[in-house]
Amino acid sequence: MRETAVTPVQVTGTVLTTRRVDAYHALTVVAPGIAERFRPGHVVSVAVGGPHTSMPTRRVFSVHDVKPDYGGTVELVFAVRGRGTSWLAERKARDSLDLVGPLGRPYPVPRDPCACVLVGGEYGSASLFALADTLQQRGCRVDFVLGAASADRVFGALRARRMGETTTLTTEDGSLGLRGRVTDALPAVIADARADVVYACGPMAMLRGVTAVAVEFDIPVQVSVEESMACGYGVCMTCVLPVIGDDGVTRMVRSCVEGPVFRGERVRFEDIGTIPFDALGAPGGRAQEGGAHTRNVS
Amino acid sequence: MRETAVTPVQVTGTVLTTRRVDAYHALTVVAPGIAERFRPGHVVSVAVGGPHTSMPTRRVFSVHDVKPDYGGTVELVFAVRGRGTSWLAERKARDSLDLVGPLGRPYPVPRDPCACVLVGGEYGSASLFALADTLQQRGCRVDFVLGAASADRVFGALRARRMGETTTLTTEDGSLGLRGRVTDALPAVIADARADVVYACGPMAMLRGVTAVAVEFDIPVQVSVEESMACGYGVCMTCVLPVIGDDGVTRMVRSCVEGPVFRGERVRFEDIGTIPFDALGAPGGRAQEGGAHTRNVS
Amino acid sequence: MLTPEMSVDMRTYLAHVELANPITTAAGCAASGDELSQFIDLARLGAVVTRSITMAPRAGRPTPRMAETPSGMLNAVGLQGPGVDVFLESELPRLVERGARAVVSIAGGSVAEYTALARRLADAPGVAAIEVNLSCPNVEDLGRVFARDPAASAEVVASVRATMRYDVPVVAKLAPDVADIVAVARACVDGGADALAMINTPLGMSIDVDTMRPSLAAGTGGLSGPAIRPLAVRCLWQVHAALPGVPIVGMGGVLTGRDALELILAGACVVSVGTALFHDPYACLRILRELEELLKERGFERLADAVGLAHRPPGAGPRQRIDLEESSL
Amino acid sequence: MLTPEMSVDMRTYLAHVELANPITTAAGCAASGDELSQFIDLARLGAVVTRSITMAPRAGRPTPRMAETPSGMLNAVGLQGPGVDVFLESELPRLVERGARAVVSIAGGSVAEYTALARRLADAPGVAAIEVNLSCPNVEDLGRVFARDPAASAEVVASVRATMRYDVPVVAKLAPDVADIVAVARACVDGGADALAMINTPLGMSIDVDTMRPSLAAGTGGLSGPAIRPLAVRCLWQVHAALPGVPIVGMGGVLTGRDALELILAGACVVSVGTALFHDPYACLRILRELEELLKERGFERLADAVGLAHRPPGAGPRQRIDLEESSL
Ligand SMILES: Cc1cc2nc3c(=O)[nH]c(=O)nc-3n(C[C@H](O)[C@H](O)[C@H](O)COP(=O)(O)OP(=O)(O)OC[C@H]3O[C@@H](n4cnc5c(N)ncnc54)[C@H](O)[C@@H]3O)c2cc1C
Ligand SMILES: Cc1cc2nc3c(=O)[nH]c(=O)nc-3n(C[C@H](O)[C@H](O)[C@H](O)COP(=O)(O)OP(=O)(O)OC[C@H]3O[C@@H](n4cnc5c(N)ncnc54)[C@H](O)[C@@H]3O)c2cc1C
Ligand SMILES: Cc1cc2nc3c(=O)[nH]c(=O)nc-3n(C[C@H](O)[C@H](O)[C@H](O)COP(=O)(O)O)c2cc1C
Ligand SMILES: Cc1cc2nc3c(=O)[nH]c(=O)nc-3n(C[C@H](O)[C@H](O)[C@H](O)COP(=O)(O)O)c2cc1C
Ligand code: FES
Ligand code: FES
Repeated sequence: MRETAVTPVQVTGTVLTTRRVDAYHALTVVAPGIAERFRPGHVVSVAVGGPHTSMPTRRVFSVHDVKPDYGGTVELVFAVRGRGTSWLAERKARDSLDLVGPLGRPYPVPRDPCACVLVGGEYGSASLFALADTLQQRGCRVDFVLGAASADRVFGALRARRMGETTTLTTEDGSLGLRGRVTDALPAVIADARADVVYACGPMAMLRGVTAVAVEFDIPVQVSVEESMACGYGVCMTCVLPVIGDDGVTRMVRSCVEGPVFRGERVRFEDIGTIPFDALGAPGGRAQEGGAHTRNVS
Repeated sequence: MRETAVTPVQVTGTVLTTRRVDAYHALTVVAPGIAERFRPGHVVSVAVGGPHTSMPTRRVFSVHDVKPDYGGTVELVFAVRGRGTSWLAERKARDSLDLVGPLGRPYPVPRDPCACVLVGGEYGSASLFALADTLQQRGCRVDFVLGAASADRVFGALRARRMGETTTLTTEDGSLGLRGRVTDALPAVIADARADVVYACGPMAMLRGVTAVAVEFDIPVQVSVEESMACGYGVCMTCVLPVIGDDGVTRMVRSCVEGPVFRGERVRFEDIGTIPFDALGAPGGRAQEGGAHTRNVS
Repeated sequence: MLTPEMSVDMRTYLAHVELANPITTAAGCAASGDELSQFIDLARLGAVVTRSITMAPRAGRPTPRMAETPSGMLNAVGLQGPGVDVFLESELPRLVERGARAVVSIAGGSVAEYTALARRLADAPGVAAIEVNLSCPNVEDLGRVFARDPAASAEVVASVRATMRYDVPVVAKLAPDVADIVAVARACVDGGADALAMINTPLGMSIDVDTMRPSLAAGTGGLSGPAIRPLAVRCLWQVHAALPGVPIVGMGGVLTGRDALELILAGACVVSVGTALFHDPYACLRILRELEELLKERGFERLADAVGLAHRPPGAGPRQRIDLEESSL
Repeated sequence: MLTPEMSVDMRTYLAHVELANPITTAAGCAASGDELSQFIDLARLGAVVTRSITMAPRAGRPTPRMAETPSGMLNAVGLQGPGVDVFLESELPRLVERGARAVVSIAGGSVAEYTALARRLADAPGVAAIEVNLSCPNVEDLGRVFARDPAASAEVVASVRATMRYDVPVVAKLAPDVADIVAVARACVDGGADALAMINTPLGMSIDVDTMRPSLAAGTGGLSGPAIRPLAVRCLWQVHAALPGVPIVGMGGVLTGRDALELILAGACVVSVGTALFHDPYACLRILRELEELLKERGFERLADAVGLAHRPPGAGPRQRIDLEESSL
């Protein structure tokens, strides 16, 4: 597997099209500098609220698609959650949008052809199609497992059916595909496809479950995590989670620059939202024994 | 002269049309409740910035025109000054706009026909045409004196020429009409028209000058003042200026509810921006002698 | 649990005084009450908190008195008002006539002046509670603001408490620009305050980069509006944690029902609405409606059950202990 | 007066250290510097202020560490950083290599720890100045934050000053949530601070009305961004008025050149940019450009002439005297 670091750029893009896709909104934005540097798994960070915004932090979204039109466009697919995404949902064609990207560590791609299972939860599927494209160009077999709470929240089922060797859909309410979660369906898909690697993007609980399944099968798994972010390019230090390094040491690493894609078994899912006692620099931990900080309050 | 108090309403109006008029922007908004209650001199208070705005205070504008279309529309004419007016200038047809109005004390209108000179500075002229209309319907003679820094900032010259018995224009740079200020031209207009009353709307310095001229001629003058406002409907207490009451006592009165139209000679123009020592409740003043407040700091 | 048709019991108590609901105007943000009653029925509010009444009429500060700041505003109105005589003759009776519950805010420059005000109000009919605005300079202490000095605050509160009728609660209103809000709160409660109100406006300033002078004639002014809500929530949280039995009137940047709920979860049992009234004359009733809706959605039968709820010990889950005195880092 | 082609002399002095221009990153808002240098040339900044360096590596606080608030944000990053060893081995040399002037921020839990940091930094090449982050809990005083205690602040500053090389200015960074910022500023200057920096983030909080829990894992967090600019301007104004000879690094909500100019007119000779960097990675250089343009428009030949200019005595005109200790009313 290989990966390349790219330099992000800031682009004031123009919204080309907007559309609704079931429960989601999709925005296509002209942003050549970002499109040309894009690799599957990259994200962009968007300023919201316009001039004199009351929202000083940025919002981060996976890039769903890039197209060569107008020098290069990127498409975002998003759910309305809070103030920033409601503002985004009101954007119209010709509005301008401040994007920074591409950001983060993209999905590493295998050097040689192999069988890949791509697992998406909710809008997490959005980042998988560009990946599938790349994998297929390299001769890989691609199988999809897409899930969500309900049918209207499963993103990209049609495209998955077109692209994938097989496509398995799951919904928690049973309104589409199998009733249940992606992790219920995953073992069979891995077995049937004789999968060599799993890629997953979706809610943290799903990534944890997918990682457990892959570990069970003893195959590598790459997960794209979602942590709350304020900048997306590494300066705010708010998007950290505990990840075990090559040296076996757990560090609080930024998911925007060191991630969002990590090897699943390296992410300490059960410890997210804490500072594990054995993490580098944890309060009371070894590294701090010599220091004066004995409480976790400063 | 008579006046009537009306109850203001809040209306989420829809922008019908937007246009540029020289240096100004004009917005026509469907707001039946306001249009039907409107009298010349009334103002409206506008919320700016949309949902999640960073601008919590309202902006106040004179109503330029009301029309019966769509149940009633109001038109505002405004100059871009700061953040709120730049936002307003970006509104497009079909956007919605939160208006409260009609607000304030309108221009009192004479019971019997008489000769009226209407003096407008910059966008201040906007409020004069509805007044002229009413006056003419009552058989009054109307003469206009409109001025501004430069030609593109003189608002409504054409309409004044159509409506007025005479129309005199002044610009400080001489780019339109007489070079100079409205107060330079006013004495001659009053004399020629044998004016019985003067109405004026414009910058404070202009109102002061117009009042001086009217006092000189010993005729009543009604001025519409502009003080910085946060609400427009009397609750924030930020828009005060020193005005002499019928009892001869100076009070700090709110220009949004007691005004914006005042009898010119009652406004203590030279003391605006201060608390005159003889104002009711002034620090150290008589009214406070019994109290413990000896400094103007609480 | 509630069925959709049921309504939430919105009653709340300011000490022993029952209010029909928790939403009130904030002191100094509703002029005499007449202005808002053009838009809403004041009797539908939990209470109307009056502007801060002073002994003598006050002309207030010179203009400009107001500057907008990001998500906030600065004001230096300077307690413009008619003085206690006119207030008792005309403003208070009009509020009572309109069926409003009146919480009367008072302001003075010395303990004696606060006490004199309390004496004038002691027998006035229709005073549901007294709110003591402690953000006034103490003329006997070089103009140091009472609210920044626990002992001076306590002295004012004790004297007002001793003077007012026993059945009229005395609410001490605190300012956030102190190093330790809990110390001031505790001093006021020890001095006899039946309840606390917070936050008054922290001192701020803005400079007009065109005139290159302060925007306000007074130089500094009080900062209000959504910008200060995080400070209000923090003060409420700290004080409610330290003094869980003391009723708190919360305020600071409440624009919506969600904002009111945030303050309630932090510990407020009454929520005052200030700057939002300049943006929306219907704000109080809209917020009340939104709040009731949010409580209903969350399955509350009574507002009272939500007060301070965010303090409950974290259940199973990866949350850490929350310290009270903390740095911001 | 300037002709349109002339450029403004943007040089400024942090004590005796000359900076090419007044715009710097704010402590803790530019990670190691590497991240921003993808977007801008760090050598073009007045200086890079590092994150607050601690003796040992620190993992910081648990997540969620961030909550957006109206025109602001709360953070509880908790000084996550590599510790002084790694800082000296790799972060500082990389800044120097990039041609950046490095102002090193330090944080400790005791006077001894600050002093130990100063000792480690005393001989490090490329330290243009030391910024002492006083918003840390003092483990020897029940976790009371140094910046809220003038004496404790002065002690830290004195010890750092005594330890650092004489030619490296020591800047004391103050927090606004105190009753009297001038008292803390004065204590620091008396303790030997060559300059002051303000404001660090006031303590705030937000509660998620859906989970009905604090939004941050740490409960409280520091409030930053445009929301706090009026507090920053007021602090700068008060301190510059009281100590006009002391250079001040101003910060708090600077997003544009106009905001930077506002702080400069209030008394700052250096302006740090924090939260704006999360919104716009080019913020520092954009603000610098806008500031220069505004100064030019106003006819300034030198930035230095604008510093504190809003304090000049009002000329003829109806302005009132501006008091320094004032209530917000
Ligand atoms: C790597 C990554 C990829 C993502 N891709 C997508 C996508 O393709 N489609 C999509 O709909 N959403 C995606 N998200 C989630 C998206 O960023 C949030 O839904 C969005 O930021 C919420 O903003 P808001 O203004 O609606 O909510 P608010 O709650 O108002 O946001 C407040 C602040 O919190 C941050 N925040 C809140 N929730 C999240 C979250 N879940 N993740 C990150 N930051 C958050 C925001 O950035 C903002 O700074 C992704 C998140 C990450 C980290
Ligand atoms: C009675 C009255 C009638 C007016 N009629 C018109 C009109 O017809 N056309 C027009 O262009 N302008 C009019 N104005 C002025 C207009 O209100 C201001 O230009 C506008 O509020 C500036 O807003 P801003 O967001 O651009 O500026 P900002 O400086 O961002 O405004 C900040 C705050 O200050 C207040 N403010 C700033 N300047 C003024 C001002 N001059 N008057 C009142 N409040 C101010 C705003 O209401 C806002 O609360 C009128 C003002 C008054 C008082
Ligand atoms: C214009 C204005 C006037 C105020 N006058 C008073 C007052 O007279 N007495 C008082 O205790 N508080 C006064 N306050 C403070 C408010 O009551 C309230 O504590 C503060 O504004 C925070 O709430 P908000 O953000 O909802 O406005 C005033 C606030 C404003 C904005
Ligand atoms: C995420 C974040 C981390 C910060 N870390 C530090 C720090 O390590 N040391 C410090 O002195 N200040 C720190 N600060 C405070 C800033 O340096 C600055 O004083 C404050 O944010 C106000 O400026 P702003 O509004 O431009 O952000 C931090 C602020 C933020 C938002
Ligand atoms: S989002 Fe800012 S460092 Fe990751
Ligand atoms: S503008 Fe608020 S009282 Fe006049």
